[in-house]
Amino acid sequence: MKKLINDPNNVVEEMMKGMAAAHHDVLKHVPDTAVLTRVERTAGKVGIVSGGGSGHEPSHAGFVGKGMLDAAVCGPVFTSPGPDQVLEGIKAADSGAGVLLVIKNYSGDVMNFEMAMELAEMETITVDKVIVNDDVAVEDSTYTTGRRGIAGTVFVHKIAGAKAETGAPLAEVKASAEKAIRNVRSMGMALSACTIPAAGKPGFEMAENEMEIGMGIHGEPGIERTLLKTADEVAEELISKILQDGVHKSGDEVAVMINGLGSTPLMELYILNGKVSDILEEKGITVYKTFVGEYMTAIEMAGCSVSLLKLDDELKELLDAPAHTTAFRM
Amino acid sequence: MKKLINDPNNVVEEMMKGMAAAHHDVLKHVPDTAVLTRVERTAGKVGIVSGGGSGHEPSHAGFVGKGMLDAAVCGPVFTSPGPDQVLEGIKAADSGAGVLLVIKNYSGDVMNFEMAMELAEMETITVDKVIVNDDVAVEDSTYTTGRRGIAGTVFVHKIAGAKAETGAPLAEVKASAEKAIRNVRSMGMALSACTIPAAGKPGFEMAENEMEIGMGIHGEPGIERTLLKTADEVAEELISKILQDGVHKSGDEVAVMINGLGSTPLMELYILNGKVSDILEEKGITVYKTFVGEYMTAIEMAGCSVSLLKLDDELKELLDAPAHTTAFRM
Amino acid sequence: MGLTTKHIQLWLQKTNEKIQENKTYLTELDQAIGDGDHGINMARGFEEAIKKTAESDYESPSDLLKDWAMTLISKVGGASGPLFGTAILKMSMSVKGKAEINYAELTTAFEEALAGILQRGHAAENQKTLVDVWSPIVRFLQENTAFDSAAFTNQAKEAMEQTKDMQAEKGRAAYLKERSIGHIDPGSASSFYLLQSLSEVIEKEGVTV
Amino acid sequence: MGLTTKHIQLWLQKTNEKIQENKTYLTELDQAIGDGDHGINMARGFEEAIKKTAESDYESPSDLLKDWAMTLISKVGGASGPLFGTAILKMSMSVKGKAEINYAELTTAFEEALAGILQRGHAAENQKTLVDVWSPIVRFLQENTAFDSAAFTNQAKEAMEQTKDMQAEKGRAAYLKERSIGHIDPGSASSFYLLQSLSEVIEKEGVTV
Ligand SMILES: Nc1ncnc2c1ncn2[C@@H]1O[C@H](COP(=O)(O)OP(=O)(O)O)[C@@H](O)[C@H]1O
Ligand SMILES: Nc1ncnc2c1ncn2[C@@H]1O[C@H](COP(=O)(O)OP(=O)(O)O)[C@@H](O)[C@H]1O
Ligand SMILES: [Mg+2]
Ligand SMILES: [Mg+2]
Ligand SMILES: [Mg+2]
Ligand SMILES: [Mg+2]
Repeated sequence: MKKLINDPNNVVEEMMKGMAAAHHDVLKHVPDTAVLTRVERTAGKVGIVSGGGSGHEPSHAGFVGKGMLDAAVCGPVFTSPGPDQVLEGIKAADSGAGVLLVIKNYSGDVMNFEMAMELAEMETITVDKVIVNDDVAVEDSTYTTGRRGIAGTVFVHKIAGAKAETGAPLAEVKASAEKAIRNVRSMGMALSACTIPAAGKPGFEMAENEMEIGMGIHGEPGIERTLLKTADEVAEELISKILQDGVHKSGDEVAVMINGLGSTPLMELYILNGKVSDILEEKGITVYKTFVGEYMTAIEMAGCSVSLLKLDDELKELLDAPAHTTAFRM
Repeated sequence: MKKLINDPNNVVEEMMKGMAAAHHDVLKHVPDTAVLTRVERTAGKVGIVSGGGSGHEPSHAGFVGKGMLDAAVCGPVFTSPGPDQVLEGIKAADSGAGVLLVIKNYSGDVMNFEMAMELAEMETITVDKVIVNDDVAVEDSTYTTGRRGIAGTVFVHKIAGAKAETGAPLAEVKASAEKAIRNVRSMGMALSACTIPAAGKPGFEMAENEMEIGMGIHGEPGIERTLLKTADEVAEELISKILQDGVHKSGDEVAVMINGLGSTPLMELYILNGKVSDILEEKGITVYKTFVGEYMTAIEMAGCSVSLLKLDDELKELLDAPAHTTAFRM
Repeated sequence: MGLTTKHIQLWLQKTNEKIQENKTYLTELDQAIGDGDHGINMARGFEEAIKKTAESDYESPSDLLKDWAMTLISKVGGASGPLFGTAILKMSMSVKGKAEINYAELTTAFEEALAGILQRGHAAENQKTLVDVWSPIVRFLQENTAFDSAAFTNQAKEAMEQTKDMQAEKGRAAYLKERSIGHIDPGSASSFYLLQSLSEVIEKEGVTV
Repeated sequence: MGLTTKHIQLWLQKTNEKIQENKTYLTELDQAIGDGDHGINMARGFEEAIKKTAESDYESPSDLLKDWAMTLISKVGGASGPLFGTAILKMSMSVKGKAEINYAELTTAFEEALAGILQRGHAAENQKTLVDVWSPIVRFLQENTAFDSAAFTNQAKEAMEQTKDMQAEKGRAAYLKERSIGHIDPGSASSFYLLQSLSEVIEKEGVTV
């Protein structure tokens, strides 16, 4: 394992420290917790809290700030934080108007965040939740765990955060977040594995000529292990699977996110975007805005995901609203 | 070679296309050239042009936009563009008030940009240049090639761009850029090599337990090949070598850049920053602002660089001035 | 004499030992069909539970189980934190007020633990989760009237091994679909260590349940 | 008959062949002490020069050399683009107005090419750059009065090989300091191919210079 770290068991604490030190104008660490929270509070606003396992940087603390999250809870690498830490996040985000939790759909995250909601209710904080499940690589089924939440979650943060900033009540903020969730679909792929620092070796192996289509952000596989394809072929596969889901149709306007999983150069993401934008044009889908970069990573995995968010007037306005976070600026 | 590309010989063209498609509100491709230029022009302003070999994304096209560059010239991977393309950049950036070239100190870049200046003068465009050589890993000598320009160059873009935006004449813009160059020092290190697409294999090899201190952004080595060190030790080494140069002293205020070389997770960069900020505090150097992320990469190299820019009132104001580019926002 | 506070302490200690010893193995199981953190999560949580429970002298099994549970909930994280934490917490609630736990009480405690797991995880049997160890072990306790250490351990082991042939439908392994077959479920493996440890304590300490 | 337009065309073609054949070798030389793009750069530039010069019928060596030079300047990039481009451009200027080039004129053309390289690159001899091939070859031309193909090629080869033991002081290899010793300078290797090609054309075509 080759990492620029000190102690594999201490990476999250040290990251939070370095992050708070770098961005003390935007966020601060709540002492003795796994919580990074906004410096500049908007009073009487619904609080937005997200988080989960670490290793997805800039998710989620990079989206803490005006117009997006009020608090991010940073669990151990790839491991949802416990309910006590989520509760700390809720407390940090609450200013009396209630708190919305944006949860990615993984068993662990859902259970821990739900337990935290129960704890918060005992402390008479009003809390509600939305669960993001944008990953079309996984079958949608109520019987199984269902779809995962991946990079499309960042759009949900943006929409929920912007709505909250308008002073809207919790129910409305939740409604906007749920609309974003209904409208966003994503799919990823990977060229290489990643190594959890405390594990010391890669989570899986991939041959020099292989890639995995449908890869999740923790190295969970998806659709198939195939031979290396070109960027154009990858773009075709990801987009066609997303469009098959039926949410995005000719005539629609969308926001696009080309998300790097950790070690994919920006150059490659832009090459992919060239093809994605051609395909969408061909399909009669108008691209309103494109975001290219690392938004939700899987430590140092090589690969990417593509997300499409269908827009209406409300979502456009919320997407365009100011956001002043360390990893997302509008 | 595992890359998300189509044709190794076409990566730069396809990247420019994907970039222009993604960010058509900020930048556009000048047809049949290697130039990406601003959409929104500030009339009568000194034009700022930078560029060089590609593979350093978001450098340099990611810094094209209001408050920074007017044009970026994208050469082949790790290869300075020829003077004809630099001339196209100069033409795109010129609006009558002259153009300043921000050149990184490499033989190839200096020669090609200087030849472009000669061509521009023949077309009666006023052009001047500054040469950035912030890398303390290399000996400073007028006899040899001298110090390399690395990530500190991004600060020079910011300062020169902000100064130009004030409407200052070319000489003053150049003076501010030169002050930034005098005040900025950087040093990098690497954990792994990178692969030029057209070369198809890594530029060098490094054992599983080795790192290189003083690595440049094209894989050129620097000070020493050593056994893997901790993030804290790396921070100590980079900062101590930077401070040895004598530019940054107790009582000074600085801007810090912790720059990822391509596949180093943000988590690791923040861990490094935690220590960097401790060391600077200890030395009595005040951190005014910290930038953490990928600013000037070496394709998919793992590693980082640290840059310190000493600030005075003018530089602070210019650093804080608005910048609306795809990779740097203020 | 039934299970006392001391025996619960020994149970925690023995489980911790097994978890720490098998941390890499558990992580490898999770690398095969999950995200490769299960051993790390359990090892972190149990280490903290040992530390936490060393701070106090506990008056009753319930008190000790409660601190054990709360530490797991807080420190394990992921899917296994809430599940193991809830299981132990439900046991704590079930044996409240008792100085010793007899066979019937132990059976009830396990029934409540399982109910807690099912409610928290929304999983059913045969979905390749730790439910596939906890459900058979509860049935086993219900079908007997006294604790047979060897048979109990055997039952737990068999149940764990049977998860190997299942296709996952809950938890991360579910994303693998058919590819999840052929690997033991990590949460079931650590459940086995927990149950085996209880069995060993009961046998070694001559507990009569 | 001295060097005509046709011979210059053959020179370009032969050099291109050698560059394309040795593209990987040149890149490997640059991987050892530079940034690993020299073969790629030269191959791209020479391929373009072949394409460009195929478009026209050239009246004189100078015209052909000029298009060759301009294409290198535009398409090679990096350090070698301006250097090889300038060298060929200076030759073009030096032989302007001539239909054929004799020995004295060739010598002058090489002198001017070297001057161009020195002015552009600010390098001196012994700094492990292509100057270490061009300088000795100019001296060799000056010291003789007629073109001896074998000796010319030998001189170029020897000069290239001598760069192996030098420590670089200009170009990227300079960053390696002592570690640059033991590797042939990539730009010197491609300079050798250029010179060897000229020598082969002169010999094969029976050019009298
Ligand atoms: N919904 C669920 N119900 C019951 N058990 C579950 C559920 N989801 C996951 N598990 C159990 O949790 C284990 C994984 O735990 P762990 O790796 O620590 O958490 P995570 O999956 O969050 O990384 C699985 O092996 C499985 O036994
Ligand atoms: N200042 C200089 N003067 C003369 N030759 C130089 C100079 N700098 C570099 N070179 C030559 O250029 C060669 C490298 O070319 P190339 O790899 O194509 O460019 P780059 O170094 O920009 O990647 C070196 O091997 C050396 O011969
Ligand atoms: Mg996990
Ligand atoms: Mg180069
Ligand atoms: Mg796991
Ligand atoms: Mg080179």
